[in-house]
Amino acid sequence: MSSDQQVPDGAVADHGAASDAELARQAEALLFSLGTAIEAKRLADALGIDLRRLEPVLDHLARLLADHGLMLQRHDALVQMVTRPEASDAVRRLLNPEVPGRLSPAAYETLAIVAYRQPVTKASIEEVRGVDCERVLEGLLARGLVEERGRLDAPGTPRLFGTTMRFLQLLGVERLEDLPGIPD
Amino acid sequence: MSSDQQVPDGAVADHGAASDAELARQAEALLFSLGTAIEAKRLADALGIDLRRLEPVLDHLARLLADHGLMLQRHDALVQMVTRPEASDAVRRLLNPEVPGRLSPAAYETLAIVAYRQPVTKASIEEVRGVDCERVLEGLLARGLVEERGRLDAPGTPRLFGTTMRFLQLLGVERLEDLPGIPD
Amino acid sequence: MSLDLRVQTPAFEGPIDLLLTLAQRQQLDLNEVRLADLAWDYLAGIKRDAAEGRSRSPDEVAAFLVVASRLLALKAAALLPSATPEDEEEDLESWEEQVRQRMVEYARFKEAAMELMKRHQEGGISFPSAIEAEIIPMEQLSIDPGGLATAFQAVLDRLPAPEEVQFELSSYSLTDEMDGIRARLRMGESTSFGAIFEAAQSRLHAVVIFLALLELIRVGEASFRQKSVFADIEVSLGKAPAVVSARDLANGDE
Repeated sequence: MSSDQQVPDGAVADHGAASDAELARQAEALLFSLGTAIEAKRLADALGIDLRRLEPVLDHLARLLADHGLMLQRHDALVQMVTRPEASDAVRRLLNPEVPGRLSPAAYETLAIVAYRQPVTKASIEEVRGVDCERVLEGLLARGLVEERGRLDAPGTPRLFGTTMRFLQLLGVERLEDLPGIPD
Repeated sequence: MSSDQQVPDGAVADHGAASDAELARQAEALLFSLGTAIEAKRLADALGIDLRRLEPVLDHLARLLADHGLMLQRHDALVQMVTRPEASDAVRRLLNPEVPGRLSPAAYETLAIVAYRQPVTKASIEEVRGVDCERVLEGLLARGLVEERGRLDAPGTPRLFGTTMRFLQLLGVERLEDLPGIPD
Repeated sequence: MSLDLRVQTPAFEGPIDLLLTLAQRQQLDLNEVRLADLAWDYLAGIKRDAAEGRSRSPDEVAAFLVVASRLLALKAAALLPSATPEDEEEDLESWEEQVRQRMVEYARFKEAAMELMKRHQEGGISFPSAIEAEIIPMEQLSIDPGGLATAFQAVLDRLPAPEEVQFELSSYSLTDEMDGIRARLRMGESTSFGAIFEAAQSRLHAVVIFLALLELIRVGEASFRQKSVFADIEVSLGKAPAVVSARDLANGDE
């Protein structure tokens, strides 16, 4: 246990003694019942543990899920439990979910630039593509494939963009690092 | 999907036939992405298997979840994945979900009779309790702990009542059989 | 409906429902309660209401009669055995037995109810997921990232470092690259994965070529084949399945 543990008010003291396995079970229940991505800090708070204590707990959970139909996704400071891509046929058969319409070639291009250059400004994207990207970027934002990631410390403080968890889910990969060959 | 396939339980056919483990993983992904309870038949369809084949798959999944924060609930041809009761404090801390509070003694009595005698008519409940149960039954129906289960084939075709998945969740048990000592 | 009627007797004070419950559980001796007084009190209440222009609903009166008759039956059962005419004795015995069995049955459910209450209040609760179905990974992009990444990385490694081309970037069009790959595929039977990237002028260009290739595979215009593990991946014009799975890449069967 960390020496300078900062247990938030309301967190029960006996959580200090909880094992990785026990905390992993609780984390699993939390991620399951939430259903969406959650900030690591909020997750740690809900577990009544220090943020630094979360990493081994999530590692434990990832191992626990190794031969399961679910997996853990970690991206930036976000954590989420999702179904494994191998089950997607069955999931689709059950839910018949709305398939997001095909992305236009322009959207693909923009997405690729954001994916491999993030965080990136609209101006930088337009510089590479040579055309106005306002609308196509709006589309990607609306589809939840791209999101704002703060602002660049430069004149006009332009918005910075990056890819989302949903983008990873569409590719069926767990982390950005799992993308095919990331150029530096 | 072959409806009258004569494969003995547990026997894994040569090619094409998925193993219990593989189907359990898919079932887990399905139940997770659905979120709510699902009829066994629909689940079997989504997995592309016969309904009779589902039981060993669900047993496998229940075992797979043994040391997890999640568990499988089964009740009256319905299946659902939920969090384990041990994690309920953490879930409540994070999500603060609506939780059915304390019920009246009359409600617990009525609930017990419905649980152990289902499907049961209001008249039968009242015979045991010796008092009118209209209002308390209404309350349980409104809370989603009890539901109508068709009608009795008798004069007046009175409504039959049974407990719900939500009732199992209230008690944090996987199946009705996990409840203590069923009175005959 | 349940009855909201309080009774006041020397032995008991409270809701009449509770009086019945206690009597059924034999936690209260009905010999101590004058049932006639209960009936008179209730009648007096009805008269009082009537004088004030209010009337009680038939349901409520019926509910009172049900409870009162049950109390009466219980009291009778307690008083009965000794003084009964002979020809009715058998009936009364079986009736008494029924009452007794019902009380035993009720006691068991009462116990079960206590157990449920204990579990609900002391044990944890299970929660379902609040998930939304739309977060499901989509099939059309479930191309095995591992197998392709290896091949893609090999292409990237041959390209100049990004700093050197940083300011030479021009715009690349996915459509153009798709046309380029189509043209190349139509020329020969198949071409190697690596060869497709030979035209790449920069890492970004390679990315666009790569995405163009993915798109062609997705729509079924091109397909992959790998003859053995680590062998170069062959790309050909294809009616091949839109999705290339890891298994397809690994097997490489003709």
